[in-house]
Amino acid sequence: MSAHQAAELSAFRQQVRDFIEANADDEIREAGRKTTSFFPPFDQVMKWHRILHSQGWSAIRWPEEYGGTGWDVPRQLIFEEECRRAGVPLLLPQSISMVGPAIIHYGTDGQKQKHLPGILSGDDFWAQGYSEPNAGSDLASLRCRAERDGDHYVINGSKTWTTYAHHANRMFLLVRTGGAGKPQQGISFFLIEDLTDPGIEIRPIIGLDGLPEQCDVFFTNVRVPVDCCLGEKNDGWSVAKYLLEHERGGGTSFATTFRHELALILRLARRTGDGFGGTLADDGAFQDRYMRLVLEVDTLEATEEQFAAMEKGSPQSGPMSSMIKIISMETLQRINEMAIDVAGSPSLPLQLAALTVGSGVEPIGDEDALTLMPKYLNNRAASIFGGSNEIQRNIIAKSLLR
Amino acid sequence: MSAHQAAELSAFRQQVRDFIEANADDEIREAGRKTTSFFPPFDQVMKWHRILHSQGWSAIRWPEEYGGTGWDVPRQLIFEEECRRAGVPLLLPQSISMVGPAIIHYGTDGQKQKHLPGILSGDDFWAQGYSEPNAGSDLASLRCRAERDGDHYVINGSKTWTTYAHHANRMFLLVRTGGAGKPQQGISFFLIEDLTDPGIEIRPIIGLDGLPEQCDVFFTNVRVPVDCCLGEKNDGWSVAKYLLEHERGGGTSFATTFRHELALILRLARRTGDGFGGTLADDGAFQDRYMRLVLEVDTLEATEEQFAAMEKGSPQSGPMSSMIKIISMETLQRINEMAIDVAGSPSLPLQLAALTVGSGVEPIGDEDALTLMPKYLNNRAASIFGGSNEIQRNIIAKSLLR
Amino acid sequence: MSTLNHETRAMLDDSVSRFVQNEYTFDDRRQNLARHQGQSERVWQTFAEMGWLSIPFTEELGGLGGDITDTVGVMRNFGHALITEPYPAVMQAARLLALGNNEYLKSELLPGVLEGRRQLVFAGEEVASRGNPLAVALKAEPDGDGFRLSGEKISVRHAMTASHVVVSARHHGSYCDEAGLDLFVLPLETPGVVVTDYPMMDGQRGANIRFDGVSVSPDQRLVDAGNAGALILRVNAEAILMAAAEAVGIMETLVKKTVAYTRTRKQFGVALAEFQVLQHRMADMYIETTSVDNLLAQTVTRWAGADARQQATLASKLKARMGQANRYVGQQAVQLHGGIGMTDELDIGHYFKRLTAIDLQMGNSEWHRKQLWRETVA
Amino acid sequence: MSTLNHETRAMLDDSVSRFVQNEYTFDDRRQNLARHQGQSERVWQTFAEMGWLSIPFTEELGGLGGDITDTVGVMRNFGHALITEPYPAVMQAARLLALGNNEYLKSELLPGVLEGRRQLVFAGEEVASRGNPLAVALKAEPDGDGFRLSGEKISVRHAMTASHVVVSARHHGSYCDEAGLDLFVLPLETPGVVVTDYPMMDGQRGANIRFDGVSVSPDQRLVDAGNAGALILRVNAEAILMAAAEAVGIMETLVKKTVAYTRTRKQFGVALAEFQVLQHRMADMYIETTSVDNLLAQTVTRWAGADARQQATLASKLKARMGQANRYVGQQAVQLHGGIGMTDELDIGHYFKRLTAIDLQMGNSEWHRKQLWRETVA
Repeated sequence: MSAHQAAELSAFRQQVRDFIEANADDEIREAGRKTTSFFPPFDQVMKWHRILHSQGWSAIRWPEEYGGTGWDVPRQLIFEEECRRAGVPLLLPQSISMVGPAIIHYGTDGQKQKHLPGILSGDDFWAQGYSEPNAGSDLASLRCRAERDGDHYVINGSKTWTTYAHHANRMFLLVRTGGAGKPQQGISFFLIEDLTDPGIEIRPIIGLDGLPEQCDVFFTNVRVPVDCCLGEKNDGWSVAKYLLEHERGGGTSFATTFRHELALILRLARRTGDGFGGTLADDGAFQDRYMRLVLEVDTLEATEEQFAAMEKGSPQSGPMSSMIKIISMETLQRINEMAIDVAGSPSLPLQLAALTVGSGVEPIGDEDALTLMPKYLNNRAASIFGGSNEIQRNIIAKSLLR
Repeated sequence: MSAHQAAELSAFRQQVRDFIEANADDEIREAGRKTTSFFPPFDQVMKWHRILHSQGWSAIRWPEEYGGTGWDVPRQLIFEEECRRAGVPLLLPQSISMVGPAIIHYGTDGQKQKHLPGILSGDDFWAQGYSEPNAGSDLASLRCRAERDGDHYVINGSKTWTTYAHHANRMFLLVRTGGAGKPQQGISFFLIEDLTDPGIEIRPIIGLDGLPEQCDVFFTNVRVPVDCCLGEKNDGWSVAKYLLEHERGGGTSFATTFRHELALILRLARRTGDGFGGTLADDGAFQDRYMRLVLEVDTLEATEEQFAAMEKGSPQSGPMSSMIKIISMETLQRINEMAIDVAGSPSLPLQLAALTVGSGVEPIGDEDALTLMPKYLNNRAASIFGGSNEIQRNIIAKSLLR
Repeated sequence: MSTLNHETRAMLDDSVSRFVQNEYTFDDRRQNLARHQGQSERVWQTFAEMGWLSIPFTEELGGLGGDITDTVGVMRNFGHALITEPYPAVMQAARLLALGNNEYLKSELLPGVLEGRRQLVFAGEEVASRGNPLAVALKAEPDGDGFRLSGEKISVRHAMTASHVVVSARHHGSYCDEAGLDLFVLPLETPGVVVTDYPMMDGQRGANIRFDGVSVSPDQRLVDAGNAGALILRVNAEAILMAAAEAVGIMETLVKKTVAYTRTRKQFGVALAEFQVLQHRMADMYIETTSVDNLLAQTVTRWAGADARQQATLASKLKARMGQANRYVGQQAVQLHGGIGMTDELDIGHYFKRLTAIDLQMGNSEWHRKQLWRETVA
Repeated sequence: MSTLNHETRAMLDDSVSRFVQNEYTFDDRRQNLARHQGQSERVWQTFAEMGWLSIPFTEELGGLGGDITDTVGVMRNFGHALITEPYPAVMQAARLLALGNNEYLKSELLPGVLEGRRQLVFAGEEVASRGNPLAVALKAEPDGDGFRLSGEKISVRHAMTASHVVVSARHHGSYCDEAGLDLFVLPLETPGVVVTDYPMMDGQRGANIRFDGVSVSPDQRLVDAGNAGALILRVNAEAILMAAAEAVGIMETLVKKTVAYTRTRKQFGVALAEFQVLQHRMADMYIETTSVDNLLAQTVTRWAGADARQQATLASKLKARMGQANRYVGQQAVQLHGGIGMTDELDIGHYFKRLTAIDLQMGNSEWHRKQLWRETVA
């Protein structure tokens, strides 16, 4: 890197830092601190989304022509590092990182015009409808169906594990539109504009942490126009696959996020007693476990770098994408597990009120420890959702044995 | 336990200790120290076998009527503890712990009279012929065959992983004597009296440690009398299963043996530099890893105790027997792995001469470290032989799902 | 040492087993937690009537004459049903009282406990103690004839339903010394006792209790001045033993439920139980569960002959080993259930959370391994 | 920093790749070890002729102008074929010479090394050093104009075939200090140098070298008195980088061979590769291998901009992480091959043993994690 480039990046970093400093209010920062899963508190993260949009920064990985920043990879990383440093919430991925890029890639002009502005601005929030009660990691066995009826499809069936559907006004989903052939054929990718349709019922699911984050969504004779289909009819599988790879490769750098979790553990360990009059951080067993996790995050970072530079769709990119899913989610789970071990029994109180942004309720015990138990519990899902880690290992084995 | 019983056991312990002290010569003790797998150096362990026999102690788990000691379980354990303490080699299991009990249980009077005296005295040593080149953990697919020819069977085929066959004069093996039915039917359990038959070829296999311990054994038209069959013809599977459970339940307490390996690690760590001017044993990471293994050995001991008290053939005893195989062998492997980590690069020299009993060759480096690398390498087999740990987990799963 | 005969013990275990199977459904439990702070009056009365509250107390004190190992069967069964009643908490505090030498307090308080009319709890843990019951910073400073207690205890389960709290305090000596510890019993409404009550992540109620210069008299002390260390160690070991039995019960249930679920749930057209990877995972869940169960059985047989230090070591081994098992079995039970295992609706997540809580209280695996190194090796 | 262009590097890697595929079978290797102490004269000459011995030296010294990262492709390929020639050992010693400031010794010794006529080795490790290159107890005591060396080095690979040894010694300062270290070059036949040669468990030759009051002169010193610490650190980091590349090559081969074996070998009537448990095991072997490969790639890109301390940290990360991978991949390759993987006859066991040796030299995972804690966190 030339001195000139370095100076430019450094100026860019300062610009980002200044912007966050000036625009992220206490409520937004509090939401960042009180994020206990992949999904920050809804109202505050959307508020931050709209603020970033006002600066033109809501879609850091989109091309400029679609309203993205057009930043190169170093700038994207700097932006995320500064966001992590300041503790602001990361934008919800469903709209900006998932359906948005899919619409850019597969959408008709009409679909782009209709949907992209609301995604960019944060006026719309999209829910993702993939899983069904009897099709977890096995998307090919989807049963939610759409029947053609004139200029419309009529949808019947249900979706589950639909994050924040109770906050969403739009939804993308996979539905069965064809019958014959392989099970993953005959699936289409639909864009639903209005979730207030009376045929749609949304029921939040209470999670292990005691809060609703996922939802069941039921469709009863819901009529949608035929042009709601993204990509070719019966070829929704391709759209879903594109989106999955985009999400994993082009998404947030997990390593950056995880380093902040590790820093929190270290901070806590330095002021936590070891029950013998010393502190935890001085114990060789703690240090060894901690360094193991640091090394896993280093490995993840290196893997994310390699993957970013890799041609997608190459023979290596498939298994590497599954590998990222496995190592990132297992590393996260191990970090979360170490965190509760460091926090110890003070992490046992269930503090829903203190976790609510703006509640003003003081946490019981160390504030740094407040989110650790909900994270440990919620992130057990990290090896289940998005294609379980068992499925990912099947995929890798298949590619090795091919 | 009453004071009287305790005093008796204590006297017994002293008697054992005195006997070992008086009778185990330097060569035998050296063989104990230079044991690098489940099988001590042959000549010395058989010498010790004969010495124990002279005292009537070669078969501590056999009934008295067959020449065993008739000891109760506490006495068996005391005897083994004292043997471990004195560092004498444990007797080879093939004769005393495997074929011997099988003959006692299934043998005809003629078979008992013919075989048991030589097993007890150590004049005979038996090799075990189960595995074949294309049937590792899958005994049901055995192909070594015996065809009836008048009063004889004619054996053709081969066996592999036959420990110490090059030292053995007798051999027990599984051969296919029937054709139809399930694959594990039609197998018989043969007792071969004479391995010098010209149709038998024994080829030692060099192992990872550079030494021969296992052998291939080839049979070409080997004639054996029909009464060499132990148990019913075509029912060798039952004999093998009986023997397996006997071996695991009634055999040596692994926990006792493993504690000595752990003690060796600790001793070594206390005098090994940590590369920063301290010693390894003072490092919390070492301590944590060490205690994990101590706890695994404690668990193994508790499990061995439960299994000993359990009725064999009950619904619990099958999976518990597989569990003992898994946890004992994986614990051993983890102990061996920790041992080379503690020894570090000084464990790298290949010291075949120093490992040879009676060679008088001084080891390079710490004498306690001499056997650690061969043990690490050899005991990788512990999760492969005797029904791989994968097979054992299949067995447990099958019983859970039944 | 227990004077219960084999038949009595078998009968007790059998009665608990029938109770949890027939009278305590998962819905009962949910109602219990939602409406009664996890304690149904009816259920607690049943405990008293069945004699379960009397097990580890001498006949002289109105008990059945058993010892703490006789509660193992009860706790295992409670684990099966994920009972939320404060049985182990109340037993722990009552054992402190029973094994102390303050006869007046015994006669005053114990009968009510055994009859189910009264609950006591023990406040031992502190924010920096991490499972070491001797790591007591709460001070007992001389004040006239008596003492003033200052400091804070955390994770006191079921404090809000108890009448009295037993609290450990440092009379003299340095942090972590066995010598110099006292135990006091005081009504929870004593002035200066500030209880912060909260729900815990496993559904039960917990509290932090601050003592703001609370006056106590020597009559409220359970053992002679500064000599409570051995008693604290011993009853802490007993609490760990009870927790281990509960954990084994929970793990047994998780193995059973996971096996059952994978047989019915299909993916890619086949039952989950057909996948070898999941089969091995369940085999390992069985191995972990059975490991702790076997260690528990061994511990029980060795308990009677052991002194307080030895019991503490036995308990540390159990706690250290079971922590690993709890984590593995709990996590894999959720993993094999998939998304549904992540919900509040299904029982699996509740078993998982309870195991997690058991892990973190009274010292996690790492702490107990360190403790074992210090006690048995260093 | 390397001045090699992309094409030259690609050409070099390609030439090594063709060599190991076409001219170095596993049988060649076996013969090589049995008859030539692991070094065939012909093979070593090929290394020289192909320019591989010249890669990380400036053109001024007769080299190709690359740096150590340019040997990564060579080492990876050497890992594929399990080459036993002393390439990394000789490069390490020669790099010490080349980066020192003793111009006379450079001109005297380096040309022979680059031309394959001469080998040097580095004696750095000691019985208590465990991977810390600064943990030097071997003493250099002033003696007239020069010094007397006393102490012992261990695990010096290929000492018997080298003409000279580079040895690290403590001139002043305390054990583990970076300041106060010297490097001396001396012929192995110098009086008082006692070499105990032995085969190692990976088939290569190693030696312990005792220095019994060996006289050396200041002319034999590579850098100014007491200032060799940074150079030792740097070249130690380079040796770890080379070892990591070899390890990745070995692991890639083990993954490939294990996949191939499980496709052909049948048990219970089906290919081993059909068992999901073994499939996942191979997926994990791939993940571990690729993890180290990715970390290696990242390390290579960060190498040029880093100073000696930073390179040491990069190397420690690599060594710590690869130790875990080496163990897992090596052990599982043997496990999935079953009994045949335990034999001297099959190549699998030899790959496994070489990985084991790489782990234990230059500090194992645990040591490097501790080192990283001290350097980057504490």
